[in-house]
Amino acid sequence: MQVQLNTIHKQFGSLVANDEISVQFEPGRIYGLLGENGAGKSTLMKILSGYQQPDRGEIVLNGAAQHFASPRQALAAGVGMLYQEPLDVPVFTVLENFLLGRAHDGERPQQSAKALTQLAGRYGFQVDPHEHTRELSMGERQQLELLRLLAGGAEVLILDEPTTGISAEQKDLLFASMRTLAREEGKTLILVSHKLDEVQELCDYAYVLRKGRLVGGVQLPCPNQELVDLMFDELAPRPARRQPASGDVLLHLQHITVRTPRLELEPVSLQLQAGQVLGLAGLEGSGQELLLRACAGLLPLSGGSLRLGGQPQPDWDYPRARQHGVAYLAAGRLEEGLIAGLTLTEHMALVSNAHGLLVDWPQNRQLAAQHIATYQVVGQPESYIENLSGGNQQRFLFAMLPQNLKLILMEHPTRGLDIRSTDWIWEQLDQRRAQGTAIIFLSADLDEIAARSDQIAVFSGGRLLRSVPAAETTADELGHLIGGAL
Amino acid sequence: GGAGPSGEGFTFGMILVGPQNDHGWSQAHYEGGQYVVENLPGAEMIVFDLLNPADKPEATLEGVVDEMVAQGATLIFTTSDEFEEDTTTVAAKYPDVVFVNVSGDDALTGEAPANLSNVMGRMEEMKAIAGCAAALTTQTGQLGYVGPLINHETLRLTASAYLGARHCYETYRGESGDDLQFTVSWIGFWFNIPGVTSDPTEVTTNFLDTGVDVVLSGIDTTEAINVAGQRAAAGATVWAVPYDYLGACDNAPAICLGVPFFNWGPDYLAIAEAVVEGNWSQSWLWNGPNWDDLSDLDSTSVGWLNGPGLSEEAAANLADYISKLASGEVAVWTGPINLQNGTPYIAAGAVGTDEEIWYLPQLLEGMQGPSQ
Amino acid sequence: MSLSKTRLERVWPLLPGLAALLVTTLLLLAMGTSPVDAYSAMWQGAFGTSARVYSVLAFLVPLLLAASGLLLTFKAGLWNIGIEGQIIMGAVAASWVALRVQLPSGLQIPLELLAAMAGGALWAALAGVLKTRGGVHEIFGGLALNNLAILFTNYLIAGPWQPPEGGSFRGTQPFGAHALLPLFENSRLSLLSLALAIVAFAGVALVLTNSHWGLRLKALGQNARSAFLLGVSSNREMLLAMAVCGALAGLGGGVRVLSWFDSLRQSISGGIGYLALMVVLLAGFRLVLTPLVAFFFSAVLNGSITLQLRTQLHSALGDILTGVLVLLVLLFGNYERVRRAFRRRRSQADG
Amino acid sequence: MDSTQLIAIFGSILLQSAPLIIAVCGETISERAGVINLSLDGSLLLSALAGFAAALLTGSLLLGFLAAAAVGAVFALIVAFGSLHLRQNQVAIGFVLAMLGDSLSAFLGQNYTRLPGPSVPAWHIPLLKDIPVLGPILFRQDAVVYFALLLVGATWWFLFRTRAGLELRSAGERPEAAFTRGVAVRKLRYIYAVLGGALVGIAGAAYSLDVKIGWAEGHTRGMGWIALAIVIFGGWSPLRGALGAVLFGATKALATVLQRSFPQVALVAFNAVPWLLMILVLVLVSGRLAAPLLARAPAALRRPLRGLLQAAPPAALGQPLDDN
Ligand SMILES: Nc1ncnc2c1ncn2[C@@H]1O[C@H](COP(=O)(O)OP(=O)(O)OP(=O)(O)O)[C@@H](O)[C@H]1O
Ligand SMILES: Nc1ncnc2c1ncn2[C@@H]1O[C@H](COP(=O)(O)OP(=O)(O)OP(=O)(O)O)[C@@H](O)[C@H]1O
Ligand SMILES: [Mg+2]
Ligand SMILES: [Mg+2]
Repeated sequence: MQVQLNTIHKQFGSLVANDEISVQFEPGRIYGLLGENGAGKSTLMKILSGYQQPDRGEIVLNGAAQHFASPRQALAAGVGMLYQEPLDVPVFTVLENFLLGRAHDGERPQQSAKALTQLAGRYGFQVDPHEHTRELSMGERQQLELLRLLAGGAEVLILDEPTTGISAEQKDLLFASMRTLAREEGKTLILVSHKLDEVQELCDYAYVLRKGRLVGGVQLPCPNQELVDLMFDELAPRPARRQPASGDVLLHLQHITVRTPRLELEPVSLQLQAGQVLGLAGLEGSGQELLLRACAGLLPLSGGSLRLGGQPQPDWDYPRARQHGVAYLAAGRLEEGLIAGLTLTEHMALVSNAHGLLVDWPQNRQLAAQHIATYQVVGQPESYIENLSGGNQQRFLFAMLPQNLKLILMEHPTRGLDIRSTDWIWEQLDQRRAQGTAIIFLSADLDEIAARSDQIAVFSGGRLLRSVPAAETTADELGHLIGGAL
Repeated sequence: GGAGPSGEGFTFGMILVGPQNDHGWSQAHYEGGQYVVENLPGAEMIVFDLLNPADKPEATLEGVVDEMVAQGATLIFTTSDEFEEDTTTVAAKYPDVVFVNVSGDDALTGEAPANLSNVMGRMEEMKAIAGCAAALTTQTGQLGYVGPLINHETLRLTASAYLGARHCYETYRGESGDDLQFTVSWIGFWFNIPGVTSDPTEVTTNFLDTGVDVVLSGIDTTEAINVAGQRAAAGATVWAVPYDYLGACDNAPAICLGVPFFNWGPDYLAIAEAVVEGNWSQSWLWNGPNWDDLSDLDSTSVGWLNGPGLSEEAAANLADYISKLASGEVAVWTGPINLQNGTPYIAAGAVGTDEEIWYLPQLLEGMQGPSQ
Repeated sequence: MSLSKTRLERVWPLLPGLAALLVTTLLLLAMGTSPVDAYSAMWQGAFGTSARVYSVLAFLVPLLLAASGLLLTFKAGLWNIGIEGQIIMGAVAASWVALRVQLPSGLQIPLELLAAMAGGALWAALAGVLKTRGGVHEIFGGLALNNLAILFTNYLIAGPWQPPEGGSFRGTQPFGAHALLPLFENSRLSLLSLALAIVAFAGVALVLTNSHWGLRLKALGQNARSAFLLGVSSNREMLLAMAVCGALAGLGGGVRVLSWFDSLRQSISGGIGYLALMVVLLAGFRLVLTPLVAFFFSAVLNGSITLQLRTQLHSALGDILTGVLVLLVLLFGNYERVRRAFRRRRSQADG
Repeated sequence: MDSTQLIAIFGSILLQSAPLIIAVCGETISERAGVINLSLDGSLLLSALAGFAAALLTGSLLLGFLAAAAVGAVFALIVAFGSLHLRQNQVAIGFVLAMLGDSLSAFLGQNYTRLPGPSVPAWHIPLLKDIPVLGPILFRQDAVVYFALLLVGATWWFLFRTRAGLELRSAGERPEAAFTRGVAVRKLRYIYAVLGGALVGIAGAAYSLDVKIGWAEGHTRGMGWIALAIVIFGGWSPLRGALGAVLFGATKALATVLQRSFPQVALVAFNAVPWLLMILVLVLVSGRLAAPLLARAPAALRRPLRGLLQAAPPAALGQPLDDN
């Protein structure tokens, strides 16, 4: 199906997210959509898929102008979108998720289940209709969504950053099916991604957005630098990574186990030196989160022992961890870390000095202003934190970290951030590392793990599969490991 | 009293603890007040109901009286023992206004200022009649009594009902009084307060589920007769005796054996007339029924009205019992009477004194249910 | 969007008040009562004489104390419905001292007030612990504790604390004069308690605007998880907020038994706690508005006594007026949201 | 106590639980769709009054129930409108409505206090009523009880076995997902909140026309809050919720029996039972206690125990819709 977007315009308040964008997508081809954070990629795709309505402009499918009031209408017209975080209902079974919103004409659930398994088989996916969706891996949930869209008659498929958090096998499977869909079934595919390599590998053509405008289209493959030049005004060269400092043993885990209702972490033993970076790789829900949270004192150890700086820590909990110079940064910034409804100054006051009775507002305001300057945050001391962009929120989170930390624990430190912000954050971390701060982080981005860690621990099914020096492995190899292959 | 004085320009206040239409205690007072209005042409009544901290935390007796006096009231009825102390206080504040507190005893003990009287109806014998009617009717020999809270008044009224029941069970049915089961369940207050008291609907239901076929109500409201009426409509053979409001039988006439009631009108009218005529003087009234006609609303202070549910035979026996009570041939509180714990209370052949009856410390031997 | 407010926008906050007035006026007309008479009776009842004004102020004291406490718990994101029980337990604790301790007034009264605060704080902490340790939402824990507090009072006044002449269920015997708060001009108003309420409110205002603790509560209320990760000990702060709120409510309960009444009565609070919740909701959690709204509520309720006496209308009318007002303000008080809601309605196909 | 008495007691427990069961089903439906209707206590009171007054005035029980349902529906509609259109806090609106329903019922009900009025007639089902034990308990009741029992089954079936139920639950679990699949989330939330409210209204009339016939100020006060707690205890399932309602009724009946058997125990102790029970049960089903308990339970017991103890509320319960 041929898709034409004509002078699409969308504004949020005074912010122009899409500025008169006109693009065209041809059937049988795979398109990349690129741009830095906030460039307007998702907005454009949400408009195409009926999730949002444009202020101006039109959508033309196979020559016919369309108006979508809802995603349902878009799908009926043949446009389906796969969101980064699969938009399914976790407590439902696979079949229920498949049924929800599916036109049925009196089809019985058993028949639907059969249709689902058949369709899955066509693309090499395996699904159990009666499993609970929350038990599935991110990749499997994505497959399910894809099947649902196909069953709904999608001719145009949009995938918004689909490869975060899935294993190499699943990624290969996904790309293979995308190629089948385009080449053999003549569908139109659009891939939104920050990963240039993936776009190069898969796509035929790339559109690049910057600050709400379409700044160009490029036939692929092409040199990466060409894309980067289009995406950013200018990009500082990636700083060289400093050598790992070999310090004393900071953190020593001996046979620690963690038990949650959903998953048990089998005994893990690890050592981490001051200044060292440990990357945790694994599919979502493989146990690496449990390890990280246990280190932060957010989950109780159900066995084993934890030593920090040689000291055994029998009653390890989060307040204690903070006292010992351990910081924890969760993935969801506004859910776990920042507080919507509080200004930057209030955040400063909250973390700066909890001892005195009364708050010294002028002083905290000044402190906030200082941090804003140092960390290049776009915002004012009086800004409410939720009004900052994601990248700036992340910067401010870093700004609030105390000095002289022993250990920083992070979940997805750069998830959703563009290359520029990502580089900036790792630069900050590098400086901390040079001062002897050790880092443990987990990420769904295996390139990031391979590139930034000194040591990598790979998890699968609640087990520490392997711990390897980063120099001895590659992202590709990790991708296969996290799928469970030894 | 058409021949009585004129009430032109006379205003009196009526302060009620519950709603004026509760089909119980408060409504009986309210209607007593209306009786005054009807019989004292031109008299005006100002009513304030639901004066209790739960319903009106912002209201106080004093504030209400202030306003009533400001509106010209020269006589004020405070119709609950809850108001006893506050009435004494405001009576001192307004010496020119006459206060009548219902069921208090300050006028008797001398704590009251000169402008304060007490009134109460002598309900004990009426309760005995109620008990008698129940005993004459029961087929299972099991009576259930839905009691309010435990105090001297409720203990003696409940015990009176039991004594009447036992007497009639033996005298007219020829059964042994020991075979009569009389169970008391206290709900915790004069009426149902959801979440705080036991629910009288559930208490009654439970009675009827466990073999009781006549329920007597000791509370201000009509749940017992409602439930019994519902059961009867569904085919069960059960009866009820409500309490303290004349019209209570209306809720389920077919199974109502009768109702012991307060009739405040005549007493209130007498007081109002005395105030209007300027010859009122302090008194402590504990008025009994008009034994000649227990349901003559112009004369009796307390009374008994047969209900449609009472069989002819039972009615005849009950009439006999009433006439014997009236003549003094039979006294409700005739010994031997033992307390629930077995302690002898009134010796064989003796008749309980007013004081013994008034200050009954616990239920009686033969009655089941808590005394404390 | 223009910066200058439209005329509609400027008068908007007054509209719910007018609408509530309209609703009650219609009710009055339906009952066949002249609204003018009714409202003037209410005004007279609240402000007609100095005695009335004292009564309004006396009733205001526990209401303002409770509302001040609620500002703290609401800030921490807690629905402290248990405030009613906290008032009651404050009254119980004060009564305990009043009945069992014999000291000169200068010591007795402070001891009673402290006990009242402790009683309320304890009961609130119980709801807090049920939440933090037991996972019971404070609405349900609080509600259950309210009823338990009422039952406990009933047990005391019908049982161990019954007056010597026997339990009438009305209350305990009156406390000695030395145990009661000194009253102002024969009213039920204790100036000391009024001063305490004002100080309490000012303290709460200071805490909320300028203290670290207030900031922590705000953080907790906005996002407990983030606050915890930023080092706010959520359980401890929650408990503390509950306890302080309970202490203020308990103090209100103490004032009830030591000045409004002179003994512990059943239903000693009679819904003042729920009323305080309404006050804070109507004030929209705003500091400045809270005492004003509390005063307004107290005036309306006191006025409705006279309303009932003059017109023989049910005094629930006052509750209805306040209830409708709070509801309308909650629903329509925010001009922006209303405007957006109705605009969205027009533009959106999806129901 | 002999067996016929026991059977009679069980029958009464079922009757007395019927309004709670109906209200719990209504609220479960509403909350499953994502709307907390906290107004239950006031809504039950006002609908109890409306049901009684309408039946008394018209002489028609059916009209009584309809009037009550309308009152409950209007309350729910206000909650829904306030939260879905005006994006205000559901809990706050519900709380104010709970208070308002109480005072409105007191005001409007003045002239109906304790009047004798119509009540739902008993209706024994032929044949079934003669089944030993079960017959008298289940089938010698009246239309309200049968309605409650059928409602439990129907609600469960609707929620978990139909596509409409699937859409309902999706609106309460993940409205964004539902929206992308064409579920009209806002409309569904309106519909089911109002439907749930109407059922609550019917529960109110079930009190005033059957279980506690008549009207008096504060007639059903407290039952709304109990119903809300039972919805939690029921883990947002009508079956478990109904079980909770019956257990609650049974405990109260037990307290009534025990009060008579143990006269020396203070009366308040028995009246405290429902509230203590409420706390206990909520502690038991809360994650804080249930999770560690489950973790320690033997593996074989874990699944059934989890079914009984654990209850996650619908994930989007009480949250406003995020419509761009
Ligand atoms: N619902 C909304 N309300 C207000 N602003 C919005 C909304 N959605 C997006 N924006 C803003 O519009 C701009 C474009 O956002 P969009 O999500 O399209 O960017 P993007 O290119 O997908 O970025 P990313 O790479 O971070 O996903 C951003 O500045 C964003 O903050
Ligand atoms: N917002 C939250 N999110 C997740 N977990 C929390 C949160 N708040 C508290 N907890 C958990 O509850 C436990 C106790 O929290 P917190 O430290 O606030 O309580 P505390 O009063 O300090 O407790 P204690 O006195 O027992 O140390 C912690 O172990 C923490 O994991
Ligand atoms: Mg995006
Ligand atoms: Mg009131």
